[in-house]
Amino acid sequence: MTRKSRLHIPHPSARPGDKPDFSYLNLSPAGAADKPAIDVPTREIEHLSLELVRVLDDDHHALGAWNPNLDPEKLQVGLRWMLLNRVFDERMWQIQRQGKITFYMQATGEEAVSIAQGMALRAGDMCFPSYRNQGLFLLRGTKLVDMMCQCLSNTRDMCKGRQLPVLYHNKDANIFSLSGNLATQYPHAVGWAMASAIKGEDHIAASWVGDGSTAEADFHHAITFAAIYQAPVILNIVNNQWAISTFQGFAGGERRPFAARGIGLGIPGIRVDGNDFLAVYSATLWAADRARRGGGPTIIEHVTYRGGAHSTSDDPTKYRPKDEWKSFPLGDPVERLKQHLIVEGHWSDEQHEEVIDEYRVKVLAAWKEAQKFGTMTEGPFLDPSEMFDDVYADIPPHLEEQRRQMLALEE
Amino acid sequence: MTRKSRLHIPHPSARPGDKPDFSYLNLSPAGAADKPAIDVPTREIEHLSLELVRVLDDDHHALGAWNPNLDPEKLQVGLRWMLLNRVFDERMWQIQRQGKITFYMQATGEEAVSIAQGMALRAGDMCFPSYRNQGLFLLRGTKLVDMMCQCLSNTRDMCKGRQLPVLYHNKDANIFSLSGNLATQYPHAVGWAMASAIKGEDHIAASWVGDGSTAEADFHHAITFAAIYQAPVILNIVNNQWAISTFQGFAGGERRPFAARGIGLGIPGIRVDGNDFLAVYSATLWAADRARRGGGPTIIEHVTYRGGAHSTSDDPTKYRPKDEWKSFPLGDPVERLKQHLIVEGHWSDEQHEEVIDEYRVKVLAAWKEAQKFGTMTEGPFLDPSEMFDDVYADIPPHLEEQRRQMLALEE
Amino acid sequence: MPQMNMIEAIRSGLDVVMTRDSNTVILGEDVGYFGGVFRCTDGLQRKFGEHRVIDAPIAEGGIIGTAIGMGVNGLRPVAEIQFADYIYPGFDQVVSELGRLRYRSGGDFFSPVTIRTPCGGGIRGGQTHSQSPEAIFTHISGIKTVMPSNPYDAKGLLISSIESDDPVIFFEPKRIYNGPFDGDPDKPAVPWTSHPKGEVPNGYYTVPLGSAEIVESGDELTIITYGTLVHIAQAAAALVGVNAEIIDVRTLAPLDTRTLTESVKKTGRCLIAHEATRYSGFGAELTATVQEECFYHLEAPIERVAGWDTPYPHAFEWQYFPGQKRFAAGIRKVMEAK
Amino acid sequence: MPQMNMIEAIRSGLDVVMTRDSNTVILGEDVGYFGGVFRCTDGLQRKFGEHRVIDAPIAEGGIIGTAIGMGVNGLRPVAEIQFADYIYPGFDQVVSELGRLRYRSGGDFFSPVTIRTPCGGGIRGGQTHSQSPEAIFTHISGIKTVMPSNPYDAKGLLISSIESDDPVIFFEPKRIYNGPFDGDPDKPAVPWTSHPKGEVPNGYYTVPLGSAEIVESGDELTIITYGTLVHIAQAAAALVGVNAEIIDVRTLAPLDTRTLTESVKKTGRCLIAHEATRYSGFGAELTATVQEECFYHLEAPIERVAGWDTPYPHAFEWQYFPGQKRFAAGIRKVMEAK
Ligand SMILES: Cc1ncc(C[n+]2csc(CCOP(=O)(O)OP(=O)(O)O)c2C)c(N)n1
Ligand SMILES: Cc1ncc(C[n+]2csc(CCOP(=O)(O)OP(=O)(O)O)c2C)c(N)n1
Ligand SMILES: [Mg+2]
Ligand SMILES: [Mg+2]
Repeated sequence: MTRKSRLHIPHPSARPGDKPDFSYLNLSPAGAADKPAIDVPTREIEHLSLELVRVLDDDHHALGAWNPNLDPEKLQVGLRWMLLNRVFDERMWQIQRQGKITFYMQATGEEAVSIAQGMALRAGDMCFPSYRNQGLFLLRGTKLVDMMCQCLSNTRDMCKGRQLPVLYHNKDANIFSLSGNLATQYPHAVGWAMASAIKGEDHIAASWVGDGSTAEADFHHAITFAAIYQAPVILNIVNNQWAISTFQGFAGGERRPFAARGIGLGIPGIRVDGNDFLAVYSATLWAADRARRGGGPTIIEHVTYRGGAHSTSDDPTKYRPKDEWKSFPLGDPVERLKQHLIVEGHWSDEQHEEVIDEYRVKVLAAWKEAQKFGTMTEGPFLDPSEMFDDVYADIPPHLEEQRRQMLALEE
Repeated sequence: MTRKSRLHIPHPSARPGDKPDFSYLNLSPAGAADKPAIDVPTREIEHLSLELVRVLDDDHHALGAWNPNLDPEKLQVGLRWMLLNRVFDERMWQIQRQGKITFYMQATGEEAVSIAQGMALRAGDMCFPSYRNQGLFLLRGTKLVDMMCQCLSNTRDMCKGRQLPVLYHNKDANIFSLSGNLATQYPHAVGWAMASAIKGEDHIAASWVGDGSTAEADFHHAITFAAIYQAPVILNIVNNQWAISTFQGFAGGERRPFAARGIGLGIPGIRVDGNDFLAVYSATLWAADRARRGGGPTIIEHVTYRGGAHSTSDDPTKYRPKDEWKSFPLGDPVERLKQHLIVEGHWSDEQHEEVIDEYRVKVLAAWKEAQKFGTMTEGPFLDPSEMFDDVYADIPPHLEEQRRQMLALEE
Repeated sequence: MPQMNMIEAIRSGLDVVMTRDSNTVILGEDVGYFGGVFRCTDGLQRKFGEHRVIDAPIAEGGIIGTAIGMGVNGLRPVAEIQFADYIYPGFDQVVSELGRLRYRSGGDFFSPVTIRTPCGGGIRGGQTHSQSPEAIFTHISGIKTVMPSNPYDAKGLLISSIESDDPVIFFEPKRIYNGPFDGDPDKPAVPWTSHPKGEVPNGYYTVPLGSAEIVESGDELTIITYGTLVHIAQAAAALVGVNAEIIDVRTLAPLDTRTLTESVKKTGRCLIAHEATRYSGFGAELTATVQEECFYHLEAPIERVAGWDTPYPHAFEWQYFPGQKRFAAGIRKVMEAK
Repeated sequence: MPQMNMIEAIRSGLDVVMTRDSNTVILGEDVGYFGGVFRCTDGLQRKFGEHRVIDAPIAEGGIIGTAIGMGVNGLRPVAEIQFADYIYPGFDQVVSELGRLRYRSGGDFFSPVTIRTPCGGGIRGGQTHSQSPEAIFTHISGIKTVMPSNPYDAKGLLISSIESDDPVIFFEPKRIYNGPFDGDPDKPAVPWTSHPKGEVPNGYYTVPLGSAEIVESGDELTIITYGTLVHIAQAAAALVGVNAEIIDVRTLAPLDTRTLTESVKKTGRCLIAHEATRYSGFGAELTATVQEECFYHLEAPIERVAGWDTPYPHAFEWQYFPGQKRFAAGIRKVMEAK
């Protein structure tokens, strides 16, 4: 084509073979962002969408107004959950690679989002997760073996064999059913929160989408309804810099942080260091308090990095530098909380390794246990006639008939 | 229900029987807003989305940096087009009331948007209008009789009888085909502009939606794509305060102006006095220049008021004060340009009345002419077998067959 | 017995459920203060408050998406989509979420949303205010699709739909909101007061989902249809002078197959009709089902009478609409076959 | 003759058109730098530049909406929707805009968008990576719906689709991207190299839209199907040992009715099959059409073999999929009838 195109095409700062370059990230130093009262008018706190709320500094000390001043015990609990999340992901990844489950997705590098937020929310608050929130499921008491059984689509699978691995749910723990369709859960969270408000309850809802998913229509529906009805909801955008092969610039992240997406509707946004457990916890608590007291929705952008491949179907070396994560200026959330605890004298490398070992054993034991309920190749198997259940509350005649036909064939 | 709802329900400032109250509008005085250069970074011009660009002051003088300093002749041309728009609408409304067309929609009170913007754009720029942009069609040379024939669905109807009245198009004049579905044209405009950029041309696109329509998904798609690819497009939001029965607060207008909807994506927004011909013209020229020089998209919010009913199917006295328009602080765009020209010594009440009379005659003559091409009750009639044309480029066999069947029945 | 038109019957149904179950909420464009562009929710906001009858922004996807979330939180949302032609922006939420939630969560979650929406032509609404997209929804497992043809059924089916724990798409043929319609737009409008199904109890009653109704018994021909065309069928059968059994499908999915097939087995001839575009319309499924079950009883090919495979044109509304003439031609064709 | 799998054939088709017509542009999620999650556009951005092979944000509605605008401005956009399961957020733009534009503007405007999207199951994708929503699109007037079953047709039909001034929804059955598939997932994968339709010319050629193909001639039974199931049909017919005429529909709308009906008139028996959910699936339209045209030639009810009326379950993929066994049972039923 001879004509000269003027179309702007976003370019990531580095492609395979290039030196990683995160200079595009606008970083504030730890402790720099002010912490407004929850009832300050939105206009006065817009700047929080452009700065970066950080608590942990480069020397692993906690500072500033956003320091939630958590007990060391609580921080240790948080670290442990993050470690479990990571160990679980590692094992499940291997298991997929061995062909024992069909698919898997890790949260590696993003564990603080689920764990710190989960700890800051109350048990009655309803979560509408994305597929990288397995930490939330763990934290809220979903058994390892139950998550594994879901991934195995076996006889103990909570989804009765109907969903791709990782598309969990946990009704008792107030975690919604994961969809394979991106961002659809966002308006659900807003609707749930509206219902909570209608009923005069003080439960709030929280939902998560990735940077790439913000381009979907449901993102717009959610923020619009949340703003109009001042729904008590926290709308999280986990900006891990990448969708699949496209970087966050292809979701409109080149000019403004995602945290700013709601300011045109009067929704405050907080841009937070997503790898800083303390900052994430603190921002969540602030937004939750605000929502609970009738202050309406908050958008939280978590600046983080997708440490692993998009999924087991993906090979990231095709589109980004192999070692990009190592250069990510906000580091690794597990490592940062560990160092903070060590610096404060509440943790040690030995303890850390011990916990990892303990979790490896625990996860392996769970895997052994899970397989008892069936694998892809070995029984017990789910009864295929269950395929016709739960399409409707009661089975209609045509599905009864189809079930009959299927069973006749199976014989 | 005994439980106490905390859901925020937006309330308009006045309902039928109440005194109109526009104190919610945040008005800047004429001349107050600064006019940045077109290449100033978006962040530095965000405030334009919160202020109000006005040129005409209460004494009908033009002032400030946004004054486009148009020749009086050009202003007279603009006034004439606005008058034609209004006279046309008045007549067509009556015609619908007489049962001679099935439906009609007026632009009463919003004429400056189409006329001033149409004059500020170039002929090669492509327009993706809403149903209140009949002024654009007139200005770009669509004959009155052609517009009337569309409303009559008669033998000269550009839509061949297929569309509801007012859903015009004019390919030669670079005006896209109107859809009955709200906001769908917004991404079309962005795609068209992207194509223009790909081809290296300097034509830009412009589109219009109402305040209510900004809640639709396509609004989000359009601003997202426009921001990412820096498409040369002007995205207008005509905030006439009302959708059908719901005021602009039900589209999220309570906390922030619609002009601010893009700032989270780095799209500058200009909030303009939509009833100030000079301000609208000037803002449009600014945005068009910016787009043409590679500066990307601009959102323009036109603050105006829907002077009439939503459509001929609507009765606004059911949901808003009867005389609300009279209290609208930004007045009537026709009256304001008229007074400006009079104050400047380039117009008179007599001239004004003369033009109106002239247009009434002209519109009536066009109506007489249009009816020759058929009315709802009298021929000539369109050939119903044309119903099967243009579904596809060529008629496929099954539609040939259906056409045959239909003709057999008609006999 | 009170006389109601279809709008009043729908409003009465909403009123009854809202009164019985304080978890029932209504949301949609212009449904609140104004009472809906077709007045179906008129007066309900005044009665139940603006936190239960909620005006919504113009975002059909958002309306359905948030309604799902409300349903998950224990409410029973009734969403109105102003015209069926405008349901498509919410289509993903219907297919991927509303229809799938119970299944994918192994029965743990569900959301009992009812979506009401006026459909069909005959009001000179042009191609964006006249569509009948029901066939599309019948292909989506996990949702139920309903279309009443008269006030009595409208109220009874609507109450069943709202009370159902399954999601329901409830199509309201707007041409017959105010009165039954025999297909002749030039005749003076007939009110529901003159029709037995215009008698509607004030209180609670239901018409069960999944059951068709034999509107007229006959033995020469079975006419299977629904919505506005039930009335055209009656007029056309009278015109031709055929003793037709006319069946109103009422619930399109899941289908009351037995009522349909028993009739066709009896009459040996079948005509299937709807206003929607013919190609891949719901008539295709009805035809396929009937021929599968009744093949050996059929004396003639099953005939379909439907809208043409074009958009609904403003000027040619009555050429597009499958009126008495086209219907009668279809009847003659089936009757004359072999 | 070069050997290509379906991915390579599609890529070759895109390459050929991009080379011949500089107005052709590609856009979609991950289609550019990366070359598509199924690699169909691999290398094309390097060859044609990032202004013609454009990575898009994750917004199917935006992709289709902007593609329409590009088409109006003289480009010929080929949009990729990553999985057919994700086309629904763009459904409104397809129905209300893409399918209506030419009609509503009296022929003055049109937008020649082609939407490519992988469909179907058999890759253990669960209920959100396995759907076959083609029936829905066949009900929308103004668009054409295509589904190839082999590399040769895929390239030829794709070129025709892109060159067509009508909008086309082009479904790619992903299970047969890499090789034909007889329905047995436990057998080693068969590559396209072993199949005559894996021979694909490098250059330009077309397979016309609107024409079905007789894949195997026979006189005992007509099997009408498309996509992956063409191959299952062949295997099942061989298994049962019936001399079946197997027809690959290829273009679902508009339909090549004559090829279908002539065959059924010849054989007197007909089985119709697709992977999609049965109820209101495209098989319903095929059944209705065939019975209308061939009623007097039919010796047995037309039988439908299809996916069950449930979502596509991850664990029961092969019980859901209409494989050889179910297909063979269908064939036996038709053959044994009467
Ligand atoms: C509606 C829809 N479109 C496309 C996809 C395919 N897809 C799955 S994940 C993904 C990338 C999402 O990126 P992001 O939102 O940033 O989340 P992350 O994976 O980084 O957590 C895509 C395109 C999908 N699942 N749903
Ligand atoms: C997708 C869609 N939903 C609903 C409607 C019905 N409708 C037509 S105009 C209108 C109000 C639009 O308000 P606004 O966008 O403010 O435009 P205005 O009429 O004030 O110019 C509504 C709800 C529609 N035409 N399309
Ligand atoms: Mg991401
Ligand atoms: Mg408005």
